[in-house]
Amino acid sequence: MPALTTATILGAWVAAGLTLFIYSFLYKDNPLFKLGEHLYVGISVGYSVVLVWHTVFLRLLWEPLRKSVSEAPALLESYILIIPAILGILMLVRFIPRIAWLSRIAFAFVVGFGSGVAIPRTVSALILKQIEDTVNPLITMGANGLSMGLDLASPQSGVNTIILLIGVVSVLFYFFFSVEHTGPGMVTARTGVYFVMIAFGAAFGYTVMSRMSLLIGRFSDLIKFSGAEYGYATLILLAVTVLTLIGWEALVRQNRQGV
Amino acid sequence: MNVVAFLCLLFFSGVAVAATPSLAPPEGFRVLDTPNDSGRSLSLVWKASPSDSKNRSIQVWLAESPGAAFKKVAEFPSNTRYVKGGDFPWWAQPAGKGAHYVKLSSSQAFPIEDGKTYAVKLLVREGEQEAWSELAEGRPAPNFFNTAQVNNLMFVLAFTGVLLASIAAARRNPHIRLRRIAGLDAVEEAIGRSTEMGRPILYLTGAGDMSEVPTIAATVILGEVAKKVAHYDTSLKVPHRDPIVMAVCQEIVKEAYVEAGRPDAYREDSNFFITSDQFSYTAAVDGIMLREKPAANFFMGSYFAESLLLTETGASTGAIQIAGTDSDHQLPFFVTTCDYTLIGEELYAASAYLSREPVLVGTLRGQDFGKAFIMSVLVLGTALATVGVVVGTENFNYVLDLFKDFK
Amino acid sequence: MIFLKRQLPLIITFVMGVAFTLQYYIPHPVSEEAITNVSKWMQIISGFALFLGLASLFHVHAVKIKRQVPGWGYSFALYAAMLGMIVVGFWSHGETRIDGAQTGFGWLYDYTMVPLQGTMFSILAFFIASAAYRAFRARSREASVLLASAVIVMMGRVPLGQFLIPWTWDVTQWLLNVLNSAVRRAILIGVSMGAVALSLKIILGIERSYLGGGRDQ
Amino acid sequence: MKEFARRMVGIDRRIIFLLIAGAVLLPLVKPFGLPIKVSPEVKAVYDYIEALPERSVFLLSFDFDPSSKPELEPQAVALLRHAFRKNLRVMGMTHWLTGTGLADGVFSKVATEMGKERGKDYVFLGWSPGGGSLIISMGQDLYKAFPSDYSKTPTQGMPVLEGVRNLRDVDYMVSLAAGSSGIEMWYVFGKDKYRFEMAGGSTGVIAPGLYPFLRSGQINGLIGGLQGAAEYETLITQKGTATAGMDAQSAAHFVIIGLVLLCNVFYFMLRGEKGRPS
Repeated sequence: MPALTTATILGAWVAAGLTLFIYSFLYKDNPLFKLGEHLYVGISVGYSVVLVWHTVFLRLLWEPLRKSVSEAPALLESYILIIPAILGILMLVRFIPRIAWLSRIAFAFVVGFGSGVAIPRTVSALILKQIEDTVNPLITMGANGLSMGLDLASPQSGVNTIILLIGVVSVLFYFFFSVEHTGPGMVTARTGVYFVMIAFGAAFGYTVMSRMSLLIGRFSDLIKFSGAEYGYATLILLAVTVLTLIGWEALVRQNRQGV
Repeated sequence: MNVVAFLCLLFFSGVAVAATPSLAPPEGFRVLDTPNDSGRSLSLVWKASPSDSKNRSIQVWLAESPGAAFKKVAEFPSNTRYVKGGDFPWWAQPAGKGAHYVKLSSSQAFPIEDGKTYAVKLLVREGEQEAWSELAEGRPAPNFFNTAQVNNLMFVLAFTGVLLASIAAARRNPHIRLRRIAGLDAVEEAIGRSTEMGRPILYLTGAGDMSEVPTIAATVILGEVAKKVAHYDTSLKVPHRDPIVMAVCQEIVKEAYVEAGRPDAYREDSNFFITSDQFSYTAAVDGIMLREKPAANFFMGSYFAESLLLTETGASTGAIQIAGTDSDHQLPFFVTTCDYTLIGEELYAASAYLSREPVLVGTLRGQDFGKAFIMSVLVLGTALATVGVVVGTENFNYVLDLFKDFK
Repeated sequence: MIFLKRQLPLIITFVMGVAFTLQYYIPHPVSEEAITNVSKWMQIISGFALFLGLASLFHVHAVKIKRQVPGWGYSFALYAAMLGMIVVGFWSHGETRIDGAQTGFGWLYDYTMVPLQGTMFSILAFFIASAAYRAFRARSREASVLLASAVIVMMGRVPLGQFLIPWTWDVTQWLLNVLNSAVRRAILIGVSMGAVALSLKIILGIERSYLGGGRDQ
Repeated sequence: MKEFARRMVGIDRRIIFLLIAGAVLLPLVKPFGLPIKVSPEVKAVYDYIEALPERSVFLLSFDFDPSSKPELEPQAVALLRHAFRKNLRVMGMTHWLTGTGLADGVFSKVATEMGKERGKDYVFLGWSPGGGSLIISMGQDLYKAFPSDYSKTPTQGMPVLEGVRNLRDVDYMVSLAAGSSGIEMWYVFGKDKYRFEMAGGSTGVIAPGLYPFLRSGQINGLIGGLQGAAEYETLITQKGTATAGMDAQSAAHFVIIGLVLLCNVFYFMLRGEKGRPS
């Protein structure tokens, strides 16, 4: 294994420290956590600003514009990117109260386009395609005549097709507000609710899995940084964090008594 | 001399062909402009033959005109490239089901241009034998409408009509019957209990700003809750994380007290701002729950990871908890930790139910028509498809194709 | 003026919306050309829009520092972090790696942003555990069904569960592929109809909140 | 008995925090290595890549940021290793601004490990704004959407992109998504019109919501969470961080299940009591 550079070791200390700052929230809301939280917001904003500048203004706007204009300065088409640039600037005038209304024009463009492209695509991908896959014959014609697949393990079998159909229809009915849930409606809506609860259970299990994975990821890093090659960063910083919290707690208590 | 040799050759080759089973050229070969496309493409269609097999191959030869040199552009086994059910809707079929269909697109090797007439021949080969099809011509052109997607367009237009009609109807009469929503019935009970116990009510409007639908719904429901609170003379606490939402909520609560005839009981500080930071806000609200032990907690609007921290603390203080959100990733946690939960669209429905605003009520109604339509398509469609299999007919596809997604 | 402020934006929305709804059904090259250009423009405009969000955050914390409200020190830390990141970012030409070597910008990203963002969400693992103990009660039949299904999925999705109780794997697969799919599909259809309705209302000028300032009707 | 239950329910939650920390830490330090079972939805992705001819175009979209790194980075690494092993031409990009550095890092790391060359065997296009508009733009003309790649090299004429004009020329695409601007968006604005085959890899949180798309064939495979990543690592027979984490995952799940059961035992013991809400 190659020796670690100073930058890497320093990085490990910073990363381990910030991780522990955030975890100190588990004890209670405290200044170390607040510091970590605000640093996080500041750093992400800074990162975004740099990337937006380089990608949007340089890569998408300035360079293509410069290239097209230098290649064909007489062609009107070379200047076409000025249109989105103007609309983009209009969007930002929202901050100047006197002409803030101009930004409405830019928003109208973006929102109009967004709504327009979304409608047919949503109908195609999220409505028709879903209907298409739900409407299936319950019975298949096989070599030995008509039969209904009873295999639960095969998602496309007849029995699963009918379960799917019952599920989709009853859940749709639960979110149907024009009819009171009484009589047969009650039965359908109750079925829908149980379907919903099973799906939420699955989502719940999966979310637990997800959160635990994140914890595992952070802990692996902390374990890595606690090694000798990183100068026991995690262990030392853990001690520092705990001591700081104790100190802060003492300070708060003193202040409270003083008042 | 040459003539004799030629005749001999003809004769012998004729004998040779007659001796082995002859290779039939593809039947019904046609070339058309590819339908529903942006041009620069041709479609080839011919009939399927019982002797199609993987050992017999088909080559496509293309030329810029019947007289020009032909160039091979594709080759594949003769038992491939069929039109399968579901490829095309019945109203936009270039060829019947089971026929061969090949789409030739412009490529660098052989560019195809719009408006020019191209000649195409097919060559069938099996072992040493070969047979040419008849020559067919076709002219590619771009199309102005994708007829395969006409059902999509019809759906959009019909839904627009239904939506506009429902909104218009709701403007005339905003008190259309809507079903009872169980979670809303619990609101009264929760407020009553708070009054009995002499403890405050905590109401959160979620993480969103005023441009988000769930936040708007949350403020509408707050108005209703505030009216009842004013009536019972209980205290209401609404901690905020967005200053604009706070300003809106102050107005709403004030109005609600006036409407309930208790303007004197209104307190300006029932809405207050904490901080916009997710976890600091959560910690502060948890603090309020532990200190003041509200008898009822309401969580309406959109929520992120903070939901669990809030509802867990609320559950531990023994408060009645009522939630309403469309943040589906948080819904499982609300359902397990709260007493009542308005799930997804129920939140919007609740706000329409309470506010009776024509646009909200009309939209809800319009979507209900859409849902009713889809539910019947699903049930009847499955029945038709099943009957189709039992009876062995494909005639029902004329109906079923209308609800499929084609390209 | 009123026309420019009120009607013009609505007209633009309407024209753009109808044009690009219909564009989907028109395969002609002219229509393809239009969407090629306009989608590229939208890319650029949405880049500008990102600055809107960033700028408002900038403003909120500037006010806090100026008024020295309690906790303004944290806002100051936020500012310092942001400015530091921007300066280093421009110094490194916005690149995290040049010829495989990490730049200062890349270092800050890897060792501050990645751990901070990752840790913020991993805290939830702890809160899930605590809520599992204190709040996930089978308080109704619905909640009981939910918890049962959750426990099966939690078992079926990890090797230990598959090892100890093998059937949880098959049940989990069925649950996800059939029952869960049905519910998600119904919700998807419902939500999509809501989205289409919203888009239609925006195009037709019934819903105007995106223009700022309520739904003025 | 009830007294005991009441006291147990009221214990300091920091004790539970310690319990969960222990459940995760111990297996990480001392793994027990249980076998990993492969689900059909993960196998489908593997099989599709396995069947692609050499130099096919594979697009991998990193639609996540550091907050879901532990789940999706192992998926990305495994997919890239597989794709590079099969000598595919790999294009990378991201819709999530704050994930750009992470994606670039994963790309460089795996490419170096497999001896691949930037510009010839792979290209990282970086981030670009627009979401759905960006996908439409790429579907119409890739070079207008990305005039240059992340390291500012012009994309036009790059050997890796030879013959690629737009998304129609992509043979396979996988979106690794942590939210709604991922798999669903790629289908609605991309595959719906430009007809490339695609699959998804996702965090556990959004995985259940993607099953309707899997059923209908809108995506041909789905890699869900850390378990999915571990399954993929098993398929390419190259263990990585996902497999290493699965023991801790198992332990943590069992602790949670135990806590839920305890919670309900105490709840039913206390239910009859007066004054406590049900």
